[in-house]
Amino acid sequence: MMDVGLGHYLVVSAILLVLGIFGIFLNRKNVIVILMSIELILLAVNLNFVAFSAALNDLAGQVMAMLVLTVAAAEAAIGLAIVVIYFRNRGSIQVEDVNLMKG
Amino acid sequence: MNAVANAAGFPILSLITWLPLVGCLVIMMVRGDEQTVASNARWTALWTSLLVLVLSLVLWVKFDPSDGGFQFNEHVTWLPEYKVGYSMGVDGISVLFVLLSTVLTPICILASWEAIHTRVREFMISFLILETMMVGMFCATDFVVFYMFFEGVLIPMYLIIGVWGGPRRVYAAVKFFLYTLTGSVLMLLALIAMWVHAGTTDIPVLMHTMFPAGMQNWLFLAFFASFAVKVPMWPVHTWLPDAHVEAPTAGSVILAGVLLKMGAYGFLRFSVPMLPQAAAHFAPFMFTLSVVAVIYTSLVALAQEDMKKLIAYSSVAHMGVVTIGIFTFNVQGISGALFQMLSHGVVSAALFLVVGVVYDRIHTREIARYGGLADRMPGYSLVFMLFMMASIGLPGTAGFVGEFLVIIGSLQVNFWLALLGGMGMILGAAYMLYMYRRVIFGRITKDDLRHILDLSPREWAVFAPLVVLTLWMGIYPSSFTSFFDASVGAMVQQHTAALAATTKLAGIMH
Amino acid sequence: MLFGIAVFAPLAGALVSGLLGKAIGDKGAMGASVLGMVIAAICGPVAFFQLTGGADPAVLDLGSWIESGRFHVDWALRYDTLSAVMVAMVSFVSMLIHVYSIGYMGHEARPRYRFFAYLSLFTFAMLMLVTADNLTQLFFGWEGVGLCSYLLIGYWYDRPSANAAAIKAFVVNRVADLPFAVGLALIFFKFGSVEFSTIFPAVAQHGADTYSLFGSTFSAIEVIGFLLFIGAMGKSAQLGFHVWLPDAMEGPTPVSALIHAATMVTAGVFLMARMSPLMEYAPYALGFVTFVGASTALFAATVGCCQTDIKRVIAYSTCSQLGYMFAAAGVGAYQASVFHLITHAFFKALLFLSAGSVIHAMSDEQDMRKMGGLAKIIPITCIVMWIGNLALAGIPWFAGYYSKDAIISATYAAGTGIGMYAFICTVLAAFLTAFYSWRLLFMTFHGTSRADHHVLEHAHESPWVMLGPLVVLATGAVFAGWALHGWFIGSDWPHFWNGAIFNGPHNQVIEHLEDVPGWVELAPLVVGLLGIGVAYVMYIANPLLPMRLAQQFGPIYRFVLNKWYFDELYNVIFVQPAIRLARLFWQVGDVTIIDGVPNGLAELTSDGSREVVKIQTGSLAVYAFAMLIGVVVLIGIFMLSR
Amino acid sequence: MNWTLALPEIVLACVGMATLIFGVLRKQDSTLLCSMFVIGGFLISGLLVLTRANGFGFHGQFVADPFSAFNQILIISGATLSLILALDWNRSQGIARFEFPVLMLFSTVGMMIMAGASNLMTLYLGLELMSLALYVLAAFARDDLRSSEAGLKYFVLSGLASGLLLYGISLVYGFSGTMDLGSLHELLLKPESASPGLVVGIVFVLVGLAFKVSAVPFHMWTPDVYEGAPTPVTVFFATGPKVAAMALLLRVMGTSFASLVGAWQILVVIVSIASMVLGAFAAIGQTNIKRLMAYSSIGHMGYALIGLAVGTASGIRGTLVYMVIYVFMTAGTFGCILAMRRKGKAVEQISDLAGLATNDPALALVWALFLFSLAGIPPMSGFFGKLYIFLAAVQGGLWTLAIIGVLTSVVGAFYYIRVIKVMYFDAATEPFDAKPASLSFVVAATGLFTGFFFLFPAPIVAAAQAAAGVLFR
Amino acid sequence: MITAILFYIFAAILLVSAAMVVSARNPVHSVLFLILAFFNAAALFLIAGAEFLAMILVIVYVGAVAVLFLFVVMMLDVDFAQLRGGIQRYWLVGAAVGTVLFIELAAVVGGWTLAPAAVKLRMSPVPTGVSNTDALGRILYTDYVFLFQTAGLILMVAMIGAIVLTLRDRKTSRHQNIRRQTERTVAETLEMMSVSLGAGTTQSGGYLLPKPPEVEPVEEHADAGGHGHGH
Repeated sequence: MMDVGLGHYLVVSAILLVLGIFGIFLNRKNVIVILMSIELILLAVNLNFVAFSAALNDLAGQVMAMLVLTVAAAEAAIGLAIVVIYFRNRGSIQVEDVNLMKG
Repeated sequence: MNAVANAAGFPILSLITWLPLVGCLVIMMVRGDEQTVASNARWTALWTSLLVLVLSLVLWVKFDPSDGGFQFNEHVTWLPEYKVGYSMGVDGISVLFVLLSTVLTPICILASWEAIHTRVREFMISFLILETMMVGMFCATDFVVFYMFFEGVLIPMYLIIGVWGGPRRVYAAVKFFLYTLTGSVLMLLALIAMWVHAGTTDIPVLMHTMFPAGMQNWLFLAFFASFAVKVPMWPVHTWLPDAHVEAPTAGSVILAGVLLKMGAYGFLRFSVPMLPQAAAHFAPFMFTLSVVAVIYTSLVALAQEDMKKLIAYSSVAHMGVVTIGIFTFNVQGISGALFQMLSHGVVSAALFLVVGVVYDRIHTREIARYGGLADRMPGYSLVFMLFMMASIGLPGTAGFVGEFLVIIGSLQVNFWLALLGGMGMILGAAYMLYMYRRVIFGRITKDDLRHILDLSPREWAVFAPLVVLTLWMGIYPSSFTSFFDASVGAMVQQHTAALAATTKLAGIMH
Repeated sequence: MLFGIAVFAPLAGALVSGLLGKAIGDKGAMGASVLGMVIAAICGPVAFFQLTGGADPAVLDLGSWIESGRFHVDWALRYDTLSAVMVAMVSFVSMLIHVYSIGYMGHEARPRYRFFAYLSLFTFAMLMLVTADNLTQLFFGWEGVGLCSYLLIGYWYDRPSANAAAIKAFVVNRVADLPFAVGLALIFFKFGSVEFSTIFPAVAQHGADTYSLFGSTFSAIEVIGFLLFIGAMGKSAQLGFHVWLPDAMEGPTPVSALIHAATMVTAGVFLMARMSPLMEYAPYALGFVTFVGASTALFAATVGCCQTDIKRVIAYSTCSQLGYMFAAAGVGAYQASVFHLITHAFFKALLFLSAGSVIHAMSDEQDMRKMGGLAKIIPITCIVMWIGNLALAGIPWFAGYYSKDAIISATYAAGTGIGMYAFICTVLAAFLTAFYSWRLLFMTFHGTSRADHHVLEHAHESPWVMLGPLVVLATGAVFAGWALHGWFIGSDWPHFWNGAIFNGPHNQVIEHLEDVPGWVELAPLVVGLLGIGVAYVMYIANPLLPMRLAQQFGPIYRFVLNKWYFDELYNVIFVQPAIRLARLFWQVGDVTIIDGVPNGLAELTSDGSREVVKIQTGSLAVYAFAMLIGVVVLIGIFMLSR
Repeated sequence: MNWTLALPEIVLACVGMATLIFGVLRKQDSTLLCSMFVIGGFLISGLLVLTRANGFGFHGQFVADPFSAFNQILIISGATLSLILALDWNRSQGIARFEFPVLMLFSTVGMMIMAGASNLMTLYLGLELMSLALYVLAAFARDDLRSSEAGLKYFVLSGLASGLLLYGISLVYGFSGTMDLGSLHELLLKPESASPGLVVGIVFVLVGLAFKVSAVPFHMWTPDVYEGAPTPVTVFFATGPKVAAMALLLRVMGTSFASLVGAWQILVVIVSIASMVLGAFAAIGQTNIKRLMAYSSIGHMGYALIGLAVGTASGIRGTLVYMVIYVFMTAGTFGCILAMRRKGKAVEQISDLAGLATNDPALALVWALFLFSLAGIPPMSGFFGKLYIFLAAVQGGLWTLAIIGVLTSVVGAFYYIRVIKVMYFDAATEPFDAKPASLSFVVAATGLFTGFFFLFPAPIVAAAQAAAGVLFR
Repeated sequence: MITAILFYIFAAILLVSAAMVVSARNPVHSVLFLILAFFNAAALFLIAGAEFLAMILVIVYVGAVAVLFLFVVMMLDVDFAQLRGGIQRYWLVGAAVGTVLFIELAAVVGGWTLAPAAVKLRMSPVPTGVSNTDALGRILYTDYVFLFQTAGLILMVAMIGAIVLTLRDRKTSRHQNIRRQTERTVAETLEMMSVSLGAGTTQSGGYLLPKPPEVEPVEEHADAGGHGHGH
């Protein structure tokens, strides 16, 4: 690459991470958005790995990124399955309704 | 048992300690309807405890009073990585407490023969476990083993108070549990610190380990937290009246008879010999608390309306005398403290039994509900009188010797200590006589008292050994003091030597 | 050997009658108890005469008692003149009281074995006290008599007043016992022993020992002397500690006789005599002893003048006489004080038992205002009571004359300021003594009867089992002084006492007893006769005079009548504050503060717990936010700490 | 490349797949049989763990050493116990399906991989394998709202946590060039290599793992998930994953980042204190026994973390011993909780226990034993766990931790004895249903361990010693 | 230079779309923005030289995951009008904390320096003269086979999990039962009725056959469904 510095990647990734985290705890809408936020976080991580991989000239980062992609896909599947059954039981996927258990 | 070399020729201490658990197993195996189970549990418990008593009498006979060190030693490797062993042994200081425990247990079992009629099996099991824990604690010569027994006592006692206790039993049981636990966990830290510093938990070795002076102070405070609660010293005494009032008679007996001694025993076993400088440094503090305990709790006892509470407060005052004696660091003071512990073990236990007798009949401990019992219960009045007089330290009874020796010991430290510490003599007489008067004397005015019965043969059997002990200890105390004379002498000598060594060291430094 | 039997026979009697009383019945128990006392009353005096006959003093070792390091105490009986005299007197008088009690307690409804067991035990405790070979054993007897007095004063346990009096006696005694015990400890601290045989020879060497107290330094011996004397004050009901004594009248009359004559109250005087080798080196303590004794003598006599209860009058008279004894001991005339103790035992026992006979005759009436003119109905009682009062007032050739005069002379002979104070007090007291004695006699036996006619109908002379002891005691009251004064304070006293009482080299007071001016010797007699005369004027010649005087001097009268308000004072400064303090400590100290802290902590904990779990809202967003904060904080801490 | 080192995991995975096929093909209900297969697989795998050689395998990504063996055995034990407990429960609650044991098995494989990870990549994949199965297990009672909510919460928060963990791994990778734990250790021996990015990465890794052991403030999921998940799953949650994650924490922090102990120690101390305090205080007001146990486990993890905070061999050994004791007493306690059924319906309130001592003295006795053990009262095993931990803390001079630890254990004791109070002191209510044999077996076995650990502590302590020794070569 | 410009463009779009994912009111829009974000991320991967990953990202994510999201969003039939929009009440604090996190991260990653020893530690240095895909392929099945297999297990668990959670036999769901279908006879299927003029079948008792399979027998279903395979 490296016309673009590693720092740029890292900052983009950091912003993405923070956005993903915001998505988890600031949103009041629905749970699926939270799932998407998790995907964003993982994307940020992957961006990091790829960037480091390039900077270090080491393939391990890319292998890791690939594994993360796999896991992210699996997580998405499970996550959506859980959301589905939750919706079936609760009739809602509003974030604020997920509070049956507390205290 | 790879190292059993003792006078008895067999691991007698372990046997005494663990035999009650065998009794527990037997009781657990009993099957049948409730009546059968209850009756079998009672008899098994009684016979087990009597067997233990007989064994401990062997201990008494074979003990060599002239030896100030530990006897009947046993050692088994247990946690080799941490240099902790299962070590047992008794010296003059502990041997009599083993006996006290083994004597009081069958008495308690006998005393709860009819008083406990629900869940008898569990009660007897708890009691036998309690005996194991008490005896084990006095026998242990390894700190970790000691601590296990020391805290293990909480479990059966918590259940005894909580299951078979009075109306506020939950509050009392939880209070008892938390107070003592809070204290002992701090002791655990001290234990660990000593362990780390000395590399061993062997009590005889630790007794001869010099800890740095700064460390000693912290260790002392940690020990204090534990033992002061257990003694109990003012101002951490309030669990005791509650626990006593709510506990069933046998529970109160063992609580007053043995459990309170655990704290004072701890002071004697750990604080004084292992931390001589700190003990000397904190002695005025201990004296202050003890004197406050004596006067304050005696006064509080004066205001009580509940017999057990009154006796409980008197226990606090008496134990205050014990702590005064311990920290005088002279032979008379410490011997007096030991003797006071023994006599209090017998006398206050007996007093709780005395309360139990009328409680079983009328089901109240309120002093005002009684009066004029002397007419209907002359035998009871006599027994009550004897123990009351012993409690207020009448010469010729067990209570006098200890208190007197402590006065002698404490005067060697400070005049006011002796005088104020002796205030218990006066106030004790006041509250005890006041209670006795309101319970025994006067005219019978309450209807339910008109047909109250005097002591039954079983109750006589309960009191007889205590009466004998009380008088024996009062008239011929030498037969008891001789047991611990050598050990106390050695301890005082070592303490003095340790203090002298530091003074010399300080002298060199300057 | 006989000596030992004399001490332990009462114990045997007490145990048999007390423990087996139910089995062998009242009669059997009485028999056992009296038999024990008779044996003691034979052995005791015989042992005494053996000693005067030339037997050697000895120590009878019975076995070890308390051992702890250097502290070592044996059970042992000390057999010397002082203890032998006391044993003889105690066992003899007590035996008479036992016999008397058979009659006196005849009408008692409840089982009597208890009473006799207590009486015998009381005697035993007193005997242990006087025969002790060491201070600890003395303390055993000391406390033992305390216990027995408690039991006997409270014998009628269904009477609240009896119970209160019993507790008062015990507790007041305890207050004094504590300094005694501390003094004992101090002796051990200084001498390394509490055995007389070790202490006494060592006193001279320790004379210069000091002891720090109140921030200054005192002679150790003085401190010990003070502490022991405070103990003695309690037992002997000296000023300040006297409050229990009049109340002790709640017990049956024989008990009062026993307490006041033979046992208990004399213990303090005995202690002073016993400890004379030590007290001799404590001049300030002795001065204090004299002061207290003399003051008590006067104070009690004043109070005695206004009492209306027949037994209370005699009780205050005891108090007063004990003051005499202490005054004598304080000036160094221990012999005189013991002498007075012995003679006093006779006539005081006599007085009490006679009073008992009167009360018996009057169907348990004790108020003298409801008596009068009884001389005709109970003549023998009247006669013996006259004898007793003559002895008490020190009318020549009765027992009291020898001993009391010796004391008054001794106070004068001491030649010190405090001695002079004692002299004045005792002479004044002698006047009052005679006055209240005859006031008692006149109000009881003479003049017109003020009693209820029902009572009078039943009034009768006591049976011989009661009169017999009275007569014996009356004989003693007449002759004891005459018979014994040669031994006790006569010229041959060093030989008689044989070192049992020690007088320091500077202490010549006994030698100088005879050297006092004549008017000093005559003074007690004169004031005594004066007292009798005043009594006659006021209670026979002009019976209305007392009332008028009482009205005239209202405040003084009430002050004296109410015993100088000592009870009220103690109630205000000790009893009430103690009770209030007790409630304060309990309700405020224990319940509110000491329990409040952990309970409050528990409350705080559970409140805190409720607050903590409020964070746990169940909301995903909050959970995630918490994690985020965790991350930020951890990174922050990390970056800051780096 | 020595693949036999991973034989236990491989065999277990194969058993899992075989069981899956069997379950799919078999026409009747095959839950019991599948469970038996899986238990058999656990046993075989456990034996293999004990017998395998030590060394690194798969390009250094996997390690077999006493430390991993210790934890793997513990993980397998926990999983086996939970599975046995699940047998009867799932049937009675109508959620018995053969996928349950299979998922448990794969989750266990994931944990074993975690325990044997010598590379951050292995670590992550093991963790995810474990977590994915756990998400499903938590929501396994799919018709139960609470269960699905538990699954959802665990999923979302765990996703966030693994995201943070991954971010941390990426930073570590980026600033050091490697994800191999051994190499990282070598690298960090030179202090100048510890760039800020690397250490922040470590913090993220710590956070990710702390989430799994439910240490404060990453514990928030714990009470809800414990309460909502089917109880046998809760048992599983409380045992295996905690051990695996703790093992990773120990290995990562204790080995790779050992030389930076000065930097991360304060963080572990804070987390540990917060866990102990919250675990002690938050549990007091609980009325649901499972929730109570959740807070209890938070507190216990706080204690276990003390050993890590000390960072010495003694501390690690303490933590390992603590985990062993914790697993057995927790499994036992949950076994008792599983017995709380009335007419087939599970009850979870503490007040439902009233008078258990009269209705079922044996159960009450064992339960009391567990509770005393959890409270750390000798001679129960829980005391020894604390003893070793505090010993290490004192040796390491971490007095604050030790003092807070003992004090919170007193507060903790309060709520444990409150449960005992309900069982023993309160008046009896309706008795529970008869206990199935499998449950009695687990409770008895763990009860014996908990009650009599004090007799023979030496073997376990020695094993922990050996395991801890590996990290401090 | 041109790379840099492209980087900034893609990065900007990535971040904006990511923000839109989080903030869009309609979840469908969120999914679409997510897809956009993935595309741009793939472009960033390309710039960094990870071609294979870039492709995978597009194929797996855009092709599968995002579509799955969309599918679920649609399937759940959420009443979007009812969805409360907006953000948490404590958004300000949250945003502040997030910002702090970002600042901390930026401060750390901004100062990126490679540890000198790091180069030696690399696990799989990029071989020269080999395409990215080729290079990955060489190590993925050799050095990283353990991880690769583990990833496989993860996917399998995901599959089992998804099935176990969502497959259910509701009364309303219609299964094709092939055996029943093939084995049925005309007699069970066809019913001849004589219906009078102007009257419905109801009056004559209604159709008797075929009986709708209200509750299917369990074995039959297991037989047919084989636990969900083929759905």
